[in-house]
Amino acid sequence: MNSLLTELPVLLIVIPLAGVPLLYFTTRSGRGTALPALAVILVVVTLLSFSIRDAMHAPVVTAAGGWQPDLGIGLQFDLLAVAAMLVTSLIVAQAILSHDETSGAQHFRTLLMLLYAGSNGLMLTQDLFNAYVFIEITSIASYALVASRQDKGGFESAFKYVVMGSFAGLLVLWGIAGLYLTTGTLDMQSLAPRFDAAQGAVPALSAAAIIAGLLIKLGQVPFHAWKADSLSGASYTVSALLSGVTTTAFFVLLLRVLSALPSLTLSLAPVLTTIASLSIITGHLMALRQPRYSRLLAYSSVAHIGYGLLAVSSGAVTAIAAGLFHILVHAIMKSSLFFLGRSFLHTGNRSDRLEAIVFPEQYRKLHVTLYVLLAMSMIGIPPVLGFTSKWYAVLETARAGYHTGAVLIALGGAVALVYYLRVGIQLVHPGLPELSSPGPASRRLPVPLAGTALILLLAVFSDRLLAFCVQAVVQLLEAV
Amino acid sequence: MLEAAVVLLCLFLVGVSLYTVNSSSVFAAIIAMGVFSIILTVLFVILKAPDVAMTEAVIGAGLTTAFFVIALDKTRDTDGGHR
Amino acid sequence: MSGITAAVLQTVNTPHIESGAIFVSQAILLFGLLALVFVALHTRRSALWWVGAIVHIGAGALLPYTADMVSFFMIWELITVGAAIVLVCEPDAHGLLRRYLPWQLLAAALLLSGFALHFAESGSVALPAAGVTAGRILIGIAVAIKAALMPLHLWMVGTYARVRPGTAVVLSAVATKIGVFGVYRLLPGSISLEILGGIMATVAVLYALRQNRLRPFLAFHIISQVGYMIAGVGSAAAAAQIAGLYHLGNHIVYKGLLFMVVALMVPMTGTPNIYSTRGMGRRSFVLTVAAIAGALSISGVPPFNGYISKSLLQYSLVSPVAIHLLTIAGIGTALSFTKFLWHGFLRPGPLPQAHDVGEGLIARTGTRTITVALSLLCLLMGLYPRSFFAELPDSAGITQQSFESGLVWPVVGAALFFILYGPILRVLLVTLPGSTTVMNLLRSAGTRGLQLMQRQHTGDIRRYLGWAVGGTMLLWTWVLLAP
Amino acid sequence: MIVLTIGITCIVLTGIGIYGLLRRTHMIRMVLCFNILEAAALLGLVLIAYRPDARSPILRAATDVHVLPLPHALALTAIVIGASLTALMLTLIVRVHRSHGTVLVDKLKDWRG
Repeated sequence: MNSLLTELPVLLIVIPLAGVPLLYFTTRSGRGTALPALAVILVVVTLLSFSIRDAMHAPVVTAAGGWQPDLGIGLQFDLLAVAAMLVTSLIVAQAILSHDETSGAQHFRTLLMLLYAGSNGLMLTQDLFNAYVFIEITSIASYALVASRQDKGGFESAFKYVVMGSFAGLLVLWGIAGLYLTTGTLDMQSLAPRFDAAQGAVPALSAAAIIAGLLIKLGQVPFHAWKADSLSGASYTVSALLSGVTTTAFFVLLLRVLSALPSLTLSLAPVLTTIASLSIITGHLMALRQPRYSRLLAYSSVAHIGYGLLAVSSGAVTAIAAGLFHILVHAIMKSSLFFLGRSFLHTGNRSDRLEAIVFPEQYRKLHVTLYVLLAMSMIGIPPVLGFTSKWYAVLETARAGYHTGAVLIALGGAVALVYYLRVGIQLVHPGLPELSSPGPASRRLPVPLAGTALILLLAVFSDRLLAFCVQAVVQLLEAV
Repeated sequence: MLEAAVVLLCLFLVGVSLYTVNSSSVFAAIIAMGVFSIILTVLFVILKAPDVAMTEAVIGAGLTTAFFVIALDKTRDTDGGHR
Repeated sequence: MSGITAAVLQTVNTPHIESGAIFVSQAILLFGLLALVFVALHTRRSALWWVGAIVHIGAGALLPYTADMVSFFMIWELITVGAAIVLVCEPDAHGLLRRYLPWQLLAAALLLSGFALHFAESGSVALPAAGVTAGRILIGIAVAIKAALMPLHLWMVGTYARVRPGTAVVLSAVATKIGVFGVYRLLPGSISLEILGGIMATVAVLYALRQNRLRPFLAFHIISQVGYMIAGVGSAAAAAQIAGLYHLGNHIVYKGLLFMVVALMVPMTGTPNIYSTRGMGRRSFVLTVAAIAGALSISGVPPFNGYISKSLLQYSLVSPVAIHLLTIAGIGTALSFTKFLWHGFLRPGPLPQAHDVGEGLIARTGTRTITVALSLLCLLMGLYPRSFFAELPDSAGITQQSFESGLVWPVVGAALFFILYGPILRVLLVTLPGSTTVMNLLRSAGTRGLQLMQRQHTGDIRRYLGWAVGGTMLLWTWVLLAP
Repeated sequence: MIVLTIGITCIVLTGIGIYGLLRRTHMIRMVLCFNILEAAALLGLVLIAYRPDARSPILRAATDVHVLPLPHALALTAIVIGASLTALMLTLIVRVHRSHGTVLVDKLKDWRG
């Protein structure tokens, strides 16, 4: 068991990676069973749950291939990784169940597994260049996934996404080169002292470039504009993955980078706060007038990641933990809302314009209930988990001294209500009856049942979940 | 001697890249990009990175240029071939 | 750590027990139950409606007992959730939710922000007894929205006038009262709150005088009465606070009574217009008695309950300005309820056609019994105030002298109706700005801004790349210039 | 001298690449600009490893002074990643051309606002 434990971080990446060719060859002409992919996730989650206790004790650090960090690559399995990977595994599993065989997207599960492997790597790695490689793996998988709808909008969105994503990748690459030039190391744990000792402006500029790249990936103002365009062309399942899995992974990486460079984080704090505040304002206001469901959700994501970034930029341990908690909860609820959007298509209606969306007759009430619960969670109305995470974010941000930020987060919910209400009213009383003609009746239960149930049930344990996040953040900050 | 060569190559590099950005035809730009890659390869060798040079020659100058030409061929019959 | 589960458990174990809280909670609960019985006897409602109504009233009755910010906020939101469920069951659910929910959520968000600032300063989630120090402006706006303070009242008039009459009875019991309780519990007493309450009471009465439909008329009178309460509970004087609370209890009873009378009256006369209702006096003796009892109570005529709290307020308020304002508001109230009684019940003239079927009435006897019971309650609360609220001073009660002095202003108001009503109405119609003009201006400015913002997102990826490059440059500039 | 020249070249190339990316509308040319930007980064990486009096890190005797091997590994990885990204972008361009009938990026405005 002990030797398995030290190899655990490697296994968590290698098992999904091994799943990629497996799925590629077992998928013939777009058809295939979901079981192998689910099995891979099950194995990963089992490994995770068996090792939480050890990770609580101390982070498990592995040097890949026996090369010690500084020359080799360090992988670290800590509570931050556990929390984020549990959430992303849930979303990936839901995506596998949500995938429609007839959608024409070939090798969807293969790409999905690649995305999963890449995001796991992103959350585990201790080495900046390794992080770059995983960023590109995750991104290439997600570009291909966006294009996998194989239609006009999908290609356009995918191209825009690639352009922005590649620019972000280049920024990260420049940053890494600059950091290596001045500090001689890419290992996050040994970076801080050498970073502080390095002369000149290059190290700070390089680190800022890395952070800018990650902010592009996260879609924060002024790097946000691609986000809605990319998500609105992708299929709902892919949008759920992008807003749930990749966002979480990049946020975790951002947390690691920021905590690896405490002096830079301190001097950047005002900028990060400004960016986060602008994101909250822009995201919520832009969402107010969006004509499509997916675009609305995309802009709402901009705002919610702003909540997380705002809490993180305050620098207090509990505030960072609250921000992390909110980002994880947001990943679950936002992806569930996207999965719920898949049901619009079961009515035979191809458009997701807000005045045309309608739930299928089958399980209509269940769908509406799920929507209401998820929207309550997004807005932050008790008794769902979204409320508690917002509550903590507001209070802890205020306690860290960011009063304006706390007020912004709190007011965001009131604005969010307006657009979620608009969608909800349409879903309860569909406006265009000629469009709601029953298409191919789907007997499937809505996929986000699992996510919504979690959001309801976990609300009771939100204290403990936050405590877990606090412990994760403490571990992260102590490691430096 | 070596330094003069490096300066010359760098000037070439900048000139070729300017041509890539500003040329009137995309095809010319793609060919210029191939030349760009070859100059880059030479610079890599001078910088004592033969491994990188080899990869760049194969992938950058060869494979990628081929990709570009194929892609251009498949998108030819439309507006504004030179913007 | 502000543990939510822990805080809720702690509230269950150690609630905030204090006579004011008990009184408010019991008033809401008692009247809420009566309102539910009234609706049950009045019309058929869906199961979901009942769930919402029970959550709404139950949460309202629970809120006064909360001892910390977490449970206060959660129950505050629960009241909104209950009301939202009730509104979903109404025929015009879209319009109602659009009017009601954004305001309520704005109030909740402001309350949360205020709590956050208070938490940041005090480091504790417990609610202080003397009102919060930090964040009290935000909390003030939040409770002002909930209490429908004058420029922030649109949600209430918009909602209460459009729901079915029975629903209005239930909703009128909780929301604004919770706002008043919020002022009492969360804000420190001050002269400015007294004056604010006085202004609100007066201005709202003027707007009520302008109304020609029954339910907006009642809704503006709620705002006016809430002004009295805020002047009382917002005062620094303990006696005024108690008077304000007692006014809250009285108001729940007589305003509920009036809403019930209107709910029963509109289907019978067939019109919601004050000026065209008539003849109720000859058609239903019970309703006439109930209407007169309600009108006398709200106008502060002894020996009904409104007189007790209003006279106590007159004695105990600190600011003379507030006292004068409340007197003016009292005259206006008497004037407008004289108008209500005169047109609806007392005016001679031909009877209009009888309309008996309105929204499927089940039975009349039961509903009328409740109105009689509430009328009696109004009288009893006036005659024996101290057995309802033990904190009231010994002097509270009806005496020969108070009877005479208490009649002066209501009689002036009633007399004004018969002598000067036409000119007053004409002046009001010209001078008071319509509330919708301001809202429309704000709305068009907002839309303009949003359009401008949206137009920047042209869908051109090069433009977005440009923003990203610019953002990176700014980040670099900061890094270079930062110490 | 060599280091300075190539360093300046890197920065100039980056500037040219970004200029092209923002000014030109042909999608294939945008990909070319990305390649220029990436080449600049590669040149930078190799430059970091460079020592004037050292040998290349392969085929060496153990006692030799050699340039740093790590940036070379990074550069190799970056080349491969860049090539696959280029291929992906070009595929997308061909598909976009097929569905939209244009290769100009400013005509891709189905999604906006």
